[in-house]
Amino acid sequence: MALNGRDVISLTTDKLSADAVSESVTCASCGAISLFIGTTRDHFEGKKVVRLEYEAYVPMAELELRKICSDIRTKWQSVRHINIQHRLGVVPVTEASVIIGISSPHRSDSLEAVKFCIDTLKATVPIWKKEIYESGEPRWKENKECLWADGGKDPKC
Amino acid sequence: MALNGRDVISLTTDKLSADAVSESVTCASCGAISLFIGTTRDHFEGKKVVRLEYEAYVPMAELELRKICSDIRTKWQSVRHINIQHRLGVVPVTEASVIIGISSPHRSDSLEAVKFCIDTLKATVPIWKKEIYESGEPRWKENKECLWADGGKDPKC
Amino acid sequence: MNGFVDAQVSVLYFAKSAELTGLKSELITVSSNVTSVQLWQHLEEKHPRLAVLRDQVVLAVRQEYVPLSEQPLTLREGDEVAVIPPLSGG
Amino acid sequence: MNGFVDAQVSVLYFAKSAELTGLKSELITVSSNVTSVQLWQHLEEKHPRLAVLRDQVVLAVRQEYVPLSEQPLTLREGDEVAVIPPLSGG
Repeated sequence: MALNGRDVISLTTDKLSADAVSESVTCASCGAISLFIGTTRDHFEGKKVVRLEYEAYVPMAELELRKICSDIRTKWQSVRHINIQHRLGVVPVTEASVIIGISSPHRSDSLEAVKFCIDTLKATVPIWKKEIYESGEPRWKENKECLWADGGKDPKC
Repeated sequence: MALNGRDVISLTTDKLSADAVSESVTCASCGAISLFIGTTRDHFEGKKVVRLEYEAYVPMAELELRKICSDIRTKWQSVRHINIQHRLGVVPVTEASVIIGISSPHRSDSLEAVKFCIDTLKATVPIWKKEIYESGEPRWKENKECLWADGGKDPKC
Repeated sequence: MNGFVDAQVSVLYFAKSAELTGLKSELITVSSNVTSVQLWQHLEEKHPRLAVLRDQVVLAVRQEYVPLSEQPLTLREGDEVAVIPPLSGG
Repeated sequence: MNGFVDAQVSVLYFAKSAELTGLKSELITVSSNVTSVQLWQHLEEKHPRLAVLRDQVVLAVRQEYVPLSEQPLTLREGDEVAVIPPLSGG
């Protein structure tokens, strides 16, 4: 881990705040903070989504998030602070389900690291989302990044 | 411009807020918001920076920022909302000088568009930063992205 | 006797697997030498509705992912095994 | 007479150029057919300290960038010309 680098990971039922994440990764020697905010959408295949519910295998999710932090620090050694917040429980539409904040002296590192972080999170962190629609059966979603989801399987295999 | 896409541009002496930018680009049909926050550093070549001062050729800066928005919408047609805030006047160290927020249905578009936006802003928008040090002469900075700065010139030309 | 002892382990169910079994967790006793495929078959026998997940599930043993395979799991008494349907975090 | 009229234009100075001239803006009168290099030379004659910027400056005419070149600027009465030192926004 970089000198004084801080990894903050949080799985919470509270509303997420971009300012709180941004402040927690701010550092006096960094010029760049990159943030990614995943928000919940209001429609899926023409059905109106009324809310989302997230659940996690909490201790393992934290473990996998720590692995992502460690991988980021191997790939982008100038990264300073990392904060990954994922919301659990009921999330109203348009509210943030995930916020990732990463600081670095130069912007390309934090921008690339944020992209890697959200891509990897979707593939490896045991968290699940259920969409509840105005009408029709609720549905557990599947990330295409997840290797054992239908969408993640190589059709040629 | 995409259906209902909103370009918000602001040059302001007020403190910038990541939450305000994030909220202004939130949309019910977008899953992704990418933010870039440029912060002011506390050191330059071993000298302690006490504050920064930004000035802009305001109407032309707004014009150039609008051109960037228009270029983003040509390159990433799924981009929904764009908000670019740049602070002017005195900016204390570690506070944000620029915040860019872009929303899109899929995250790769907003992530790439944010990177393009900050890269292009540094190269083309008439804004200048002066660093004031604890000791020694203040210094006007030069972005290496600016084609007519010393750092922007091809050394072989 | 194959030289392997039985181990009581807790099985955690998440997302769709929790809905299909109606359980968040349960204790089961299996051979410590069971493979992940055999363990899955055992869970399917107890909870036939899990069959719909067969081609898109992995297990986590002691919080590490384990695909369904013929590798022995070398379970220890008290281990935690989780049923991991396709992820949808983010 | 070259067929071109004189035009009074306002020149805006920013950042280091404002410090070097001690001015934020001034009105000057030049031939409407002046090139950007000639205009810059005119400004340097008025404000010799601007010379340090010569190799790293562009102009903006009617809020569009114009590099120093032999192209005529076709200035019109009341046009806004700006001296643009290297940018450092962001």
